[in-house]
Amino acid sequence: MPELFGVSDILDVISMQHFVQNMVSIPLIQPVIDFLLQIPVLGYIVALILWKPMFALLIFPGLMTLLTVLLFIIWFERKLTARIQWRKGPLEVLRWAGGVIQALADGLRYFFQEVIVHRDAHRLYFLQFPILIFIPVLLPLLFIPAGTIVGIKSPYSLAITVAVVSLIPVFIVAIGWASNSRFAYIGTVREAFMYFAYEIPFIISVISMILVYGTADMVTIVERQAIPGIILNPIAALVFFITTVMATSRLPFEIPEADQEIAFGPFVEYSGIMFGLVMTIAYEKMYILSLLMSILFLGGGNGPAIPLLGDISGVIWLFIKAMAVMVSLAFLRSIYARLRLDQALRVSWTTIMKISLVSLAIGVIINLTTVGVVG
Amino acid sequence: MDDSVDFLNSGIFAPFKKWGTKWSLWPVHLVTACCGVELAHAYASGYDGERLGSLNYGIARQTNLIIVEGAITRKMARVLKITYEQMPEPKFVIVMGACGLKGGLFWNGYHMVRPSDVVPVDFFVPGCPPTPESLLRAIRALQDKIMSGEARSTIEFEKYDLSGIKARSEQPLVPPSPRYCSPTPPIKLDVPRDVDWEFGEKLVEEMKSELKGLYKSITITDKNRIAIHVEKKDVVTIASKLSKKFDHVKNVNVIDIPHEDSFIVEYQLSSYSVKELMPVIVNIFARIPRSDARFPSLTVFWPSADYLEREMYDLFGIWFDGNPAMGERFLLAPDTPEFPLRKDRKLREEQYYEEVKQ
Amino acid sequence: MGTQTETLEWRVKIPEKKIEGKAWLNLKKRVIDTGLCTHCSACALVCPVGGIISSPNQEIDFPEWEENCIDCGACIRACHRWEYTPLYDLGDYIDLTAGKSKRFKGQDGAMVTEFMASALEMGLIDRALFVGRDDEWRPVIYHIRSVDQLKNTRVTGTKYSYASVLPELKKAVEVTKKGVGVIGTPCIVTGVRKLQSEFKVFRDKINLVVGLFCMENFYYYQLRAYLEQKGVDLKKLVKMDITKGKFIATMTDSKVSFPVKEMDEIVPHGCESCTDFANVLADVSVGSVGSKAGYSTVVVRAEVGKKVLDYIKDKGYADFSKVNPEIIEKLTKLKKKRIKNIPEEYLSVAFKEDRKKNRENKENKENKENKENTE
Amino acid sequence: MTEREVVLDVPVQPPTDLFLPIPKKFLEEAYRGDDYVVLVGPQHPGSGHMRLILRIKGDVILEAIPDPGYVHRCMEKLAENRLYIQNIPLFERPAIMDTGNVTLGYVRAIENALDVEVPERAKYIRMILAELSRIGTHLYDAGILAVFLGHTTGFMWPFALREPIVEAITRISGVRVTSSFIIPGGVRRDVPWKTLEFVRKTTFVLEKRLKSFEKIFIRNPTVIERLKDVGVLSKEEAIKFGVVGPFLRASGVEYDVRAVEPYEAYDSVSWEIPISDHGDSYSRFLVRVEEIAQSISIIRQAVNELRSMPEGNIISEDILQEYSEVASSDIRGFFFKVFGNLVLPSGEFTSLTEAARGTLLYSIISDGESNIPYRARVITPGWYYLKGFMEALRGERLADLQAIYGSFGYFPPEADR
Amino acid sequence: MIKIKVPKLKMLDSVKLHVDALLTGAKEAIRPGTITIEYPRERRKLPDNFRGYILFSPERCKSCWQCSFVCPANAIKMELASNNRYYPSIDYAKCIFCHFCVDTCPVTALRPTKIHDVVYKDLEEMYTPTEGMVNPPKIIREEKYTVEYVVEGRDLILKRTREMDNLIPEIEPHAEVKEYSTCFDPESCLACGLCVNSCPVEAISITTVGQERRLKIDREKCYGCGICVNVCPMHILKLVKRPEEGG
Repeated sequence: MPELFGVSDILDVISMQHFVQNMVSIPLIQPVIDFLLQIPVLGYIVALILWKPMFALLIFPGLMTLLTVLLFIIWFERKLTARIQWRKGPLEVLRWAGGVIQALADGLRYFFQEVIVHRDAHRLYFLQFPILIFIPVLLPLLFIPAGTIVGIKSPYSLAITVAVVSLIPVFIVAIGWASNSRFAYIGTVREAFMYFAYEIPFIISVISMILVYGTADMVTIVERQAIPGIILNPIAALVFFITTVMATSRLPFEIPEADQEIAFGPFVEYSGIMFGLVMTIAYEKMYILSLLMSILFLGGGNGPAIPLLGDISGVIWLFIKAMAVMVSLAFLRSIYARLRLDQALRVSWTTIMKISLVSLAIGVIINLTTVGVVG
Repeated sequence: MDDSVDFLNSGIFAPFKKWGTKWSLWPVHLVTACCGVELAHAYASGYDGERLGSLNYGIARQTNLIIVEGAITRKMARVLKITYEQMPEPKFVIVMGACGLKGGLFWNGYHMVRPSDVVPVDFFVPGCPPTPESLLRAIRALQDKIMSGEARSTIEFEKYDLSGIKARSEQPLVPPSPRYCSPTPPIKLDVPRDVDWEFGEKLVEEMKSELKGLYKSITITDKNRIAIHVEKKDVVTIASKLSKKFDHVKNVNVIDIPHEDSFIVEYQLSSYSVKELMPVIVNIFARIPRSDARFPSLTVFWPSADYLEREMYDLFGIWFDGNPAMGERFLLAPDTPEFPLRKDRKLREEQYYEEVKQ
Repeated sequence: MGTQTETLEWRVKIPEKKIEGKAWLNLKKRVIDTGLCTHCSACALVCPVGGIISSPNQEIDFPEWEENCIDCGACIRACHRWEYTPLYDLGDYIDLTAGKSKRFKGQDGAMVTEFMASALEMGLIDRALFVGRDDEWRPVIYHIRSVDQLKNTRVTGTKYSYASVLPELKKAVEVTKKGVGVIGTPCIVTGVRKLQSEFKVFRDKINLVVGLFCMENFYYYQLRAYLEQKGVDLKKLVKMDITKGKFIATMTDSKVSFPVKEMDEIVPHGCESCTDFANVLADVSVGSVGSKAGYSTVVVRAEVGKKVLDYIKDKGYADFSKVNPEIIEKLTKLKKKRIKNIPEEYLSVAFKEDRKKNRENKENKENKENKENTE
Repeated sequence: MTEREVVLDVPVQPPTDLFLPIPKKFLEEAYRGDDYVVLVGPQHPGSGHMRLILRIKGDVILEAIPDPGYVHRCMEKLAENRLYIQNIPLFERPAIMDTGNVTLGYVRAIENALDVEVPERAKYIRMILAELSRIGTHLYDAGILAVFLGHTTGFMWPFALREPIVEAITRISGVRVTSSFIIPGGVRRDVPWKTLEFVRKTTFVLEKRLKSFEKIFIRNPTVIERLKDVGVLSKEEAIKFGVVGPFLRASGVEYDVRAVEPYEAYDSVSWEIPISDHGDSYSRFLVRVEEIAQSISIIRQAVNELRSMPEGNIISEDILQEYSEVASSDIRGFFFKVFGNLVLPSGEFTSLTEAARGTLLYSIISDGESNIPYRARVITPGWYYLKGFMEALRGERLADLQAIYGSFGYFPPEADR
Repeated sequence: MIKIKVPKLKMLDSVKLHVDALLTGAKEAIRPGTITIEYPRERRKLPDNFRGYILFSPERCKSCWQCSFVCPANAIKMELASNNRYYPSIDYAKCIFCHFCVDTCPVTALRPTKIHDVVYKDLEEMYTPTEGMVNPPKIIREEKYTVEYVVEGRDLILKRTREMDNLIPEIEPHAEVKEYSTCFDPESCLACGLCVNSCPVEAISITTVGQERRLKIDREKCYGCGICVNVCPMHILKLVKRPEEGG
């Protein structure tokens, strides 16, 4: 008979000792942490923050890095494309730092700009969906492990992430429907087309990696990656990369939000902070998928341990690999033109589907032959 | 716009609001006229408007600045008004180019509107087209206006008193305008010109034999230019004969001669398929009375004349029988005066001196 | 323009004014108010500030003459009624025939149009001034430069209303290279001769003056009101004619005729004091009187007229016939009686002396006849 | 004749009715056949300053009706109220990036009327200015095509390449874009040798950077994918609908006014006409890329010719008459005295020029006495191939509208005049 | 005639083209050919014949009205100054900077400058009266560097120098032709005095003696602006070149 989860258990779970057992250990500033723990109230908070799951949630793959990454990647993308296009990119905002806080300026402007809800939009949904969409976008952060720091350790973490990530297009379609404008309709229909086109190869490549590692638990995947996944099954990595490009609708597959043709697709009617939120979804999705890619293929979190930092070294390695993937995604923006919808569908349904099947085959072969070695 | 600036400077968040809007003035993609070339230079690699945080963005909803590039016609004024209304609240307008200020070169055009009458404007940039540097100066001035709350022009003139120069005893008379327009001029399109062009003579002989009796006169007006004066009733037959060799229309033109109470309608044909006829332009023209301005449409022989005919209907009021789109406006806005190119529609005259208001 | 002396100093004689005040006031008091003004509008031509307006709908007037008139006296020099020397009788002439043009159709023989067209062809003139009419028979002046332009514009047919030909003549004189031809009633021809005597540029540039026989002319607005009262619809009017003492107005559907005497009440003062019927000063005088129907009487008075007539003859543009001068003599006598309408003090000094001389030798002749009769 | 002065009734209120130049029963017909009617309006990131009324079934465009006139600046009416010389800046405004060719047409019409022979040096300077503006216009159109395909680098690089061209035009004429440098009889200023040397060097800069532009945009697989076999105009269709310029040559007709009726010094300079007979958007674009290479070689040959010529004598004697020895190398001080009272002989004078986007026709009708034209008719290339552009859209996909629009390089201010 | 062939895209070619595009992008990312002029902080070095704002020197001006006649946009209006002379005033809201007026001015009274980046806050301020056009206007200049386009070898280099570009170039006066006005047909003169009243330098004088008016043109004073030639209603005046130094 499973013992009931009584009141004492709850008290036990939120007690300080519980946090201390599973705390992030950073040798470099360990004495400071010990001193802080002594202070009654502050100590409890520090302990809570440094408690691995909360740390994963708040600091690394969670809120803090998400915001800084958002701020950084938008700036870096505009800076990189500018550099390729022989110009300077955002600069005067903070001249000595090369205009790093440009995205902050844009965000502030959007925050204080009037939010227009036009006459025949479904007012309620029009305003709620951009906020609701954060659920499928932020949920996967719980399951992504950075070395030992992970929000929720569960054997099905990869499956849950993929399932939640594939929920995002549904919300985008809902946003397009809510804004009830002709361009939004065309945008949503294109989003739906693209969604089917890239979702299947995406899931096939994830399955092939599950086959390669034999488990769907990201923590064990990372541990089993003595040889990084990209070498084991490079084709799956290629498919994963191409489908991430299609998922985050970046050039050459920027079809739903083709602002030259249908004026920014489903998000055309948004203004002010609503537009700010909607614009960041694509970047957050890119962040999630690049974290996923670095875990599946680049052996997220494991690399030569930096002695002084202890647990944080895994965080740093995962961050570097994720950044590498995001930079290469940003790099494509200045190289490619936009494909037509039917061309993109033809490419994904034919070539990418075939490649993903090949990668599945490789996954199966590896699974059967080398279950011992990798296990 | 004043209440935009007041909104930004009010409340406890004023510094954030001002700083955010200052460094992210996104102009909407509202291409209005030919100054767009210099706007593109200001936002391309040469001067890179993005350095100042200003990104050329496609949709009115997400931007807070309109850069009116150049001339606003009556038709475009509606679009400018709609775009301005679509934009969220703190919004600014910069007008660039002389055509947008007081009409520049087209100040007395019948189709022109001043942007400052349509939308409240923050800054005016002279020049035709203004250099990208003056456009970026306008964005800097707008940024200063947002931060400081009141607008200042970026130029000051210092007075110079002219009394030092030798004066004239009393006020001189004003000389007349240099323009001379002869009162009732004779308009002749087929003024013969002796030019050595033997291929032309051969072609004219050929035409004379082929179009026996259909034309009033065929003259060579210049090298590679032949003018055929015809009656309105024979135009269709001549067109069918000529359309075998000449396969496209280069010009459909109408000349209004009010004092001889007639319109001259002329079609200039040329040929791509016949090699040596390529440089030749044959000009068929006919006189029609001003009272009933009807003319047979030749789109059935040359589809390339379709839009040219519609334009001539729009500007002169010549009804081309057979052209499907007659009766509708093509180039002009619905409220432009009727058939503006006729000679009796007068434009505002040039004015060379300031009236002295004693 | 030929060999001209380029001088830096020159003198100009100005006429002495009869009363105090500006030149225009003199002209108004002495010519216009006393009814001598024949609306030839020479003053409107020569006024440097262009203040004098000569429209067919009202008397010659200078609206704000107090400020605008610069008292230059040019209008007095140009006015042939300032020192009025009445002209009468048929005057001397070289040739008297009747002609009917083959090329043109006009009031009668259309010889006026024929003369101008041939002069254009000969190259004697490069521009001719015609009085055409718009669809309400309002007189409009046309600058005709070529024969086929003549065919396109409606210029033929007498208009019986004042037309301000001279201001247009000035525009033509400024621009012409070979010379200008002008058509006009006796008062206009006398005006041109007066301008030629005063200003050299008119002597050089006006090569051919064709005169019309004229009993009286009317102001357009008075003629129109009168005709409408008589039931003539100007829009449908085709031709107006005065023959054998009757005024005939032929319209498209009907004809109205009434004796000319009735029109006396709208005859302007200028014509009441005008005695010159046969256009004494013109190079060629043309009229319908004295030749059979469809022919125009042609009185060639100057060498240049003879040249054009010979050109017409050898080119065969017109066929000719006889003229009986008695009818013309009768009409000139009839018009000569109007001398009594001219107030005595406005007659020119020269005219008074030679009138005294005529009276003396007439008395001597009568004395001689009495003496012969008495012997 | 009613002398009614034109008065404008502003300010403009937001319109309540939607004015569309479409036949009466167009809408009912479309809705009966359950098609969409889509307005790609003047304020649309992918349409430039005109409205396109598209009748689409699903994703395929059945019919495209243009609604031009948003930038109609009544040029022909204004030209009838201005001196001949004042019309030069006016007729330059339709396509200010093509400043050399556009003014060249009008000025040649006047010279043809006055029978004026232009000195040799002025001919070469004019040709250099014309070819510089041709390259500038082709780069402008490539930039716009790239923006419509979503290729931001393809937009930024051509405008970066336009900077040295615009610098060259500034050094020659004194202003960046609208030079109004060509006047009847020659050019306004003499071009010193230092500037000519800069122009020649600019061609090398262009060539070097165009190589990398070719790799990143012209030969870019996604661009080829988007442009190949899209908006095909066969040779007969191109001639029938009156397409002109590079878009006609892309459909296989070998017609270039510079070769057919050589003006200025085009017959003493060797260059080739690029032709392609596919007639699709990609060949229209490739023809213009090849024309840039040809223009670069023309400029180099012209600079070599100018090197051996003495400076000065850039305005012809026939037009200067008594001011010849004073103003033949520098018009300053005698501009109005010489050109203020130009009177063209009576008659009609038509001149054809090969502007960057196609044949440009000027036809001036003068009455022989007044110093203002009686009627000045200008037809720009945009107005010629608008019909061909609309016909090319028929049967294509909605997303290709921008690709075809960009491949035609349609510039509404030039088309509406 | 060059025949343009459209490439047929087989699988291998498109992969090669993909690689080319990516390599070009990467090369530019590492060593970019940046040609941006950071305007508020740097200004572009413009050639001396640049057509910018126009300066006016009233002592040279002969009020011959030619600049106002030639302006295509009717931006120059002659303004009556306190000393009863007409001087040009430019309305920069209409001016298209074509500098026809600078080329027309016979006495180089209008001089071009290199000032061009100016912005106004309302339309009325753009009308610059004559007094405002004489001294060079003060504009906001934030730049520390001047950038010049220089081509070295085969590539474009932006040469940055620290000094501020001088915006008022020295213009040496161009050649002038001395002319004076004479009358070639004195018998047609109306003696109306219009030429006397419109001559800016009062070179023609008129005196009435009894029934006779004497007109005299002072050859030294007359500058040959041609206003009297246009004003004379009988068109009897003409400009003639001064023989001695007009060579």
